Amino acid sequence: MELVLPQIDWAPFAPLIPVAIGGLTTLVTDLFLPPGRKYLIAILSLMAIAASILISIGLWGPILGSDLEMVRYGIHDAVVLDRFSLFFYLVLGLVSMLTILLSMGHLDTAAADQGEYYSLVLFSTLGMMLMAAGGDLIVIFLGLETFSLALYTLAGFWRTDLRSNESALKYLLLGAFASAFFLYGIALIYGATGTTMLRQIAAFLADGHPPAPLFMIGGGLLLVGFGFKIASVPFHMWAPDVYEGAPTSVTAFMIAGTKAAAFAAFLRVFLLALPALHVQWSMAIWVLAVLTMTVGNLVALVQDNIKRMLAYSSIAHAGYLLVALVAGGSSGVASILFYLVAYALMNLGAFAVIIALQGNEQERLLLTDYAGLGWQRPVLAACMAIFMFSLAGIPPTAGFMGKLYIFSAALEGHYLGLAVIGVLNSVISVYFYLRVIVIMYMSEAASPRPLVPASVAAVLAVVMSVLGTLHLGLFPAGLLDLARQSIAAVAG
Amino acid sequence: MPEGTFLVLMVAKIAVVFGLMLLSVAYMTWLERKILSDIQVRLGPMRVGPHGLLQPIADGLKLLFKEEIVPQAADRTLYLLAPVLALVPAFISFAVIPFGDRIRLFGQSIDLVIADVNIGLLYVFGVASLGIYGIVLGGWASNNKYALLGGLRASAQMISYELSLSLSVVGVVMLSQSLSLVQIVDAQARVWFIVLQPIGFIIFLICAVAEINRAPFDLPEAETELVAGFHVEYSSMKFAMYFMAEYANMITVSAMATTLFLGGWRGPWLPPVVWFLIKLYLFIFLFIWLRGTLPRFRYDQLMRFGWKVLLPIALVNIMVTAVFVALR
Amino acid sequence: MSQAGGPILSTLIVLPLLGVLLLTIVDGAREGLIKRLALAVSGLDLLLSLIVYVRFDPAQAGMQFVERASWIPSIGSSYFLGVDGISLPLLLLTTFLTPIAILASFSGIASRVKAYMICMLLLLSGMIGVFVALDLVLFYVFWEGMLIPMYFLIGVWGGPRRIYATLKFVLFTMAGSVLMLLAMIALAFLHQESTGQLTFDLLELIGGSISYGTQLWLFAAFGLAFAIKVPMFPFHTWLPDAHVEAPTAGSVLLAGVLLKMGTYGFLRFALPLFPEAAVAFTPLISALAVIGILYGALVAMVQDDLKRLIAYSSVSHLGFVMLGIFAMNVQAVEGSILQMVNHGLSTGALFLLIGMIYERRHTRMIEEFGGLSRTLPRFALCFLVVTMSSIGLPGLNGFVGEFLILTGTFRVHKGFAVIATLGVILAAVYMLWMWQRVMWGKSRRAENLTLNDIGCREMAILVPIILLILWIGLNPNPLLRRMDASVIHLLDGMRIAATSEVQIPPSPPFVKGGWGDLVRSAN
Amino acid sequence: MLFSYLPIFILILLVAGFALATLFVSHALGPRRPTQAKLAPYECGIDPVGSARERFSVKFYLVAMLFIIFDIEIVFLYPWAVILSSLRLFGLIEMIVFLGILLIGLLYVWRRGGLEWTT
Amino acid sequence: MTATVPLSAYLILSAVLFVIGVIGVLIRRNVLVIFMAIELMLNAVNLTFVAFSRFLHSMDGQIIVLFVMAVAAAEVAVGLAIIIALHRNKESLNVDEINLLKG
Repeated sequence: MELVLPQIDWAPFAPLIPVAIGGLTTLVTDLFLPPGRKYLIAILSLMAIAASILISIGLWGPILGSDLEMVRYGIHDAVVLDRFSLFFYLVLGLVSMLTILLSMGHLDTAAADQGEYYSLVLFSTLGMMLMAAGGDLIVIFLGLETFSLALYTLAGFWRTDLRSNESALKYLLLGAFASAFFLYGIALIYGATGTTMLRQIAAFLADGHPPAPLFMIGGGLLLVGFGFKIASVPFHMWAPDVYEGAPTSVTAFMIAGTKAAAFAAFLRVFLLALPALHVQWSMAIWVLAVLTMTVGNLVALVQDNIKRMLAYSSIAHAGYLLVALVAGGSSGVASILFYLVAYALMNLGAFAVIIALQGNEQERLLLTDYAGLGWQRPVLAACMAIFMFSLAGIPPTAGFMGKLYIFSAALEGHYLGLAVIGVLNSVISVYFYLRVIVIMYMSEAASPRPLVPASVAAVLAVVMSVLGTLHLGLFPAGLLDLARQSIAAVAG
Repeated sequence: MPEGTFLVLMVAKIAVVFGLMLLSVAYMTWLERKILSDIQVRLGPMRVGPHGLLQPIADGLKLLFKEEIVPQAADRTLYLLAPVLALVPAFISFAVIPFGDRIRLFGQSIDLVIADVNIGLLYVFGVASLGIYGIVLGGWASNNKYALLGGLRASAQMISYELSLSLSVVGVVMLSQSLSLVQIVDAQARVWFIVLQPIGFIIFLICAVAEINRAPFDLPEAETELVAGFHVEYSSMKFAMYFMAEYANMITVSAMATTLFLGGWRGPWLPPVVWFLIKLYLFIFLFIWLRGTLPRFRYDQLMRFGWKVLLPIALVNIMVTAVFVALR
Repeated sequence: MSQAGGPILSTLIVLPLLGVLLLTIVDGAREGLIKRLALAVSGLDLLLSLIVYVRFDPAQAGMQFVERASWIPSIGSSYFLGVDGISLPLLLLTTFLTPIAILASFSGIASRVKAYMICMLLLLSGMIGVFVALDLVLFYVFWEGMLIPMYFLIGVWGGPRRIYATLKFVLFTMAGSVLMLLAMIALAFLHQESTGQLTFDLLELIGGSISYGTQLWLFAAFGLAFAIKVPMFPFHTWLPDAHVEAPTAGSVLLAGVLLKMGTYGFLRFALPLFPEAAVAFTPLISALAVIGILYGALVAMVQDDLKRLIAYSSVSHLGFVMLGIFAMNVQAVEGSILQMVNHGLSTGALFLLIGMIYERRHTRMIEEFGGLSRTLPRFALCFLVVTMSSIGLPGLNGFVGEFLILTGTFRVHKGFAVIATLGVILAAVYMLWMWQRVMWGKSRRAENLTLNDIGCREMAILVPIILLILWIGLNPNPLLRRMDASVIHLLDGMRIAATSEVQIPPSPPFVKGGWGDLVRSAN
Repeated sequence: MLFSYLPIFILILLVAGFALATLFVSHALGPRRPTQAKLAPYECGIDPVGSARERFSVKFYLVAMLFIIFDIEIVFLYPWAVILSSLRLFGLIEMIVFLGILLIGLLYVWRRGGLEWTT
Repeated sequence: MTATVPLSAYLILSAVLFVIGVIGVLIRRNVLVIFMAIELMLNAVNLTFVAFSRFLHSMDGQIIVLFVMAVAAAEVAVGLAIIIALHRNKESLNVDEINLLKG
């Protein structure tokens, strides 16, 4: 048998490697560190992420050159290096970095095993990055599973807490269930086209092969799989329970990271491999978008646990992102990229505030627990208020700019109805976001909450997020340009 | 070769091998008792036939006529099925092992192997590990504390040692570049793999003993701790089936050790089949000898040995071998 | 940069923000310092805006003090500021009322002074931004962003039902404005389709060729947002709640400035962008305006809470403004702009006065008072002047505005003008009746007899407003002259844009001159 | 391909038939005189205490989990081993990375006490 | 002797297995059984891959199956760990009783 060894281009893997090594190193280092020095593990993982970010930045200009549509491939199509991948490497790096920062205050004495935690965060980041950069459906699946498996474990990280257990179990069962659909979709597409590489699928379809029924069903199953991962209605039922039960820092990571990774892959598959199904997909996603926004916002109205409220809010935000996906075009795609960054910043920021307020004490997550906080902890509360305004889409915040782009993309694509439903939804959402502020500033605490000294790292995460949120709200042009450059290779 | 002839030959081969296996199993019980008694300086079975030679037949008949007991609390279906599940894999895993060179008989060229499949090695491992279901299900279905614990111990032990077992032969695969047992034997034409893979061989041997639950790894049926382990509730032919499975497994692992490390049927002067049988029985003797000599492990020692000693050594062995193979 | 030596408009916006930064680092316990700092910053802003007023060139119709910088090039939005005769009066109104509101809060706000002052300064910045932004996205950012400080002002320092009121205020405003946002985006894309250039520049977008049918939709979206803010008749329900619950300064700015954003929006955006649709909507809007005038007046009449009464009177007064705007001739429109300022001054002053009495008696119920003119003579005098201004007594500012509006409207919609006149009479009825019940007669409560009259600080708050009321009433021309060119430009632009099927009424010859000329020209 | 498995299928049928037949014969020939004591679970002659289906040491699960992971790694080793001679250095490096990660996993489990049977 | 089994037979079989798995997940209440049903779904997909691989004369499908198996194994390991953790804190494996988080 003649063996042809694959040509390997290492550049596409370069940003992944520090994360992988970091994941392994933290795991091992933890074993040999004395108890007093466990904080070094968090530092180590931050360094790994920083290295990955630096490499990504380095790849952006010098390696990819000035041609925006420049693409390089790893082993075959397994991992694609283009600006789209790099953008998501950076976003995920940011998410991961903020997660680590806000975890540092959360974990100290929570009887948690530091090494495992940070290692799992890094592996999960690795999976997300792989998913975002995968040029082959199987690699995307592997990325998805890598981060999902790590997240299942992280969700159940508080082993003695029944709610955490339950969260992990539900996430696992429904996540694995969804993965099976996703995989079946891949299998059918493989059967219909003879390949799982996105480029070759596109080439196959462009070759004049009409999409066979098998292919259509496969595409539909992929949609179901993605729908689960981004928590779009009607595939959202896992999200609130999982987000509520998981440790707060993990919830933050899941909400921000999963969505970015899933949308990255979603976009790549949608734009690169399945343009043939554009009409059918658009119709389906139109419906999903409307359902997702509406259900997410309406149910969020009646929540009184802040994590659960943010969970439903994240569902609603998936709906806005789907609006942009339907809108398509370079504006639509760019607006998704922009929105994902804004979304990550404001969500991570909000969770960082929650963590900074509760430290590692027993979780106090009812909205009523926040009564009077505006005056007890003015700075943190002000930051929380900014995140809430941003989530509600009120200027001058990142959330507003994100929505502006999304809805202008929808109008550009002549989806007026969708845009109208979207903005009306965002008005509904104002109510429950402002409720948090009402409680913080406008109601008195029945029993004043004991002050927990906020951890420096969590506060750092809050500050970074606030600055980011405001910066994007005031000067969005830079990131938007970056997003537009990033999609050149994907959306053409 | 005409299809009819082929079929006849095939069925004949199967029948002969199966018959011989049954016979061997029966007489290995006698052999074991004899050797053990020699080791312990006593006579062993002497009454039935000369030197007790008919003892196995008497035992068989006795078991056949024994009362069949199905405990009240047992899961009846599984309880009946479990011994079959133990027996079948034990007997069919031999199918891919070549027991001699190609011979000519009645003008036909005959491979002395029931089936030469290209993944023979995987087949043996796959089928042999099915046997664990017979044991664990039997232990569970009996609904007896000793049986359950015996079944669990058996499964934990077997899966622990199966890792090192599988890893120990990776070196052989690297050297022979094939998973077919026939080709692995062919690859040893010049030098037996025991020479190139001594560590692999030792690990294989240790794991093999553990896999078939023989002393000193016979914890699942340790009389002193668990009465009789997983088959405490079994009687009559169902009990016999577990017994037969154990001895058939002994034959299989001995044959595997022969094939993988001792050049299979290869050897000077004597006919190949004879060489094969000699080597095979050498191992069987070794197993019996071990039983007569070594005390039983404690369970934690056993698990620690498997995970902390054998597994790392096996992994290192693979790496070292790989370096040689890749850079050769 | 037309005349000024520096980016004066940006400075106006940024200065309060710098003040906010300064306040954040001041220790919250040093309330006196915080109050004085906030006052100083807003006073500085007032001085700056006076420079704008002085340097403003009345002869120029276009935008002055223009600042333009690249902001979000990829969607065609830029940082674009400017002032013309329409926005100048409102800009001045804003910078004038804010220091007064801050000063008025010195005694009314007892808790969380630092946060309060931060909100006031943020609000100031936002309000200025709304009036000077000439880019649609930028305008929207200020328009919505300004909600945040107002939300806190009502929600934190407001009355007992403040949470309900503040949420209602925000949700109503948001509900209208998000559709406006969509309309803005749609407008930009339509403009791009016809010209190939994506822009949110207001001046570029004016005069674009948008089909009549589309104009109707877009106008409706813009109109809804502005109408809620004004508030026009069916959308007014948030206003009484917000006013009643807001702290004094909040009410002052809400009535004085925020409501004007709606009417300003119509003038600045809805009319010039969609002239044909504006004409088509005129009957509807005029009718609603008249209904608002009468409804507001009638409802005000039966209120027993002073603040609620003033709140409903605002509905009525802003009905006049809307009526004037949609008369679309120079008198009426200038009258409307002037009336915006007038309403800001008189209603602001009324809220301040009510705040002062509330600080003394902790009630606003009319029935609680009576005979105050004896115990509080200075207070009563100020109240009288302001009430008269609100009614429209000749010689005071209210008269000029209403007179111009009514005469202007009379030319084009006689019926509406006549009915609206009824509103003037009703206004006199409810205001005077209220004044009578509060100031004259027997005191119904013993506490009323021992109240202290207003002191120096409070006089310092009221006197500037009263002076301005008198000044505008006696000599409105400096303000009107600055509006002329821009208003004529606006109406001409609409006339050019309109096709033959819709008619913008021709302007009558406009006579420049003193107060007498003004009256003559109206006849 | 499939054809070479035919003998195995025949053998399976044969062995299974033999096993079932034996069961049946012993069932037919053996006597049946059940008594209560005979049918009770055997616990060294005393009355059984409690159910046999109670919880057992969590260590068994741990072993099962570790086994699954390592076993699957071995699945990857076999195809690699077969063609290592052709893969040369490339294959060697790939697998050293792979096994290195596996070893780190083993080390982790070891240090964490996952391999201790006694606690 | 090598009768060819048509591709459709494999596909229908795997589809049926997949659907059985789906139904198992949806109607069974025991966590372990649900878990097994999910594994059944994955293996049904594996069957599809192998069938297509054979039909298309492409090795990809079979290699993918290896990946899927590894993933499934990892899923099992993680799943078992989670189930054990849950079982230690709450002695039930019935999903209807695992409802601390309101659904």
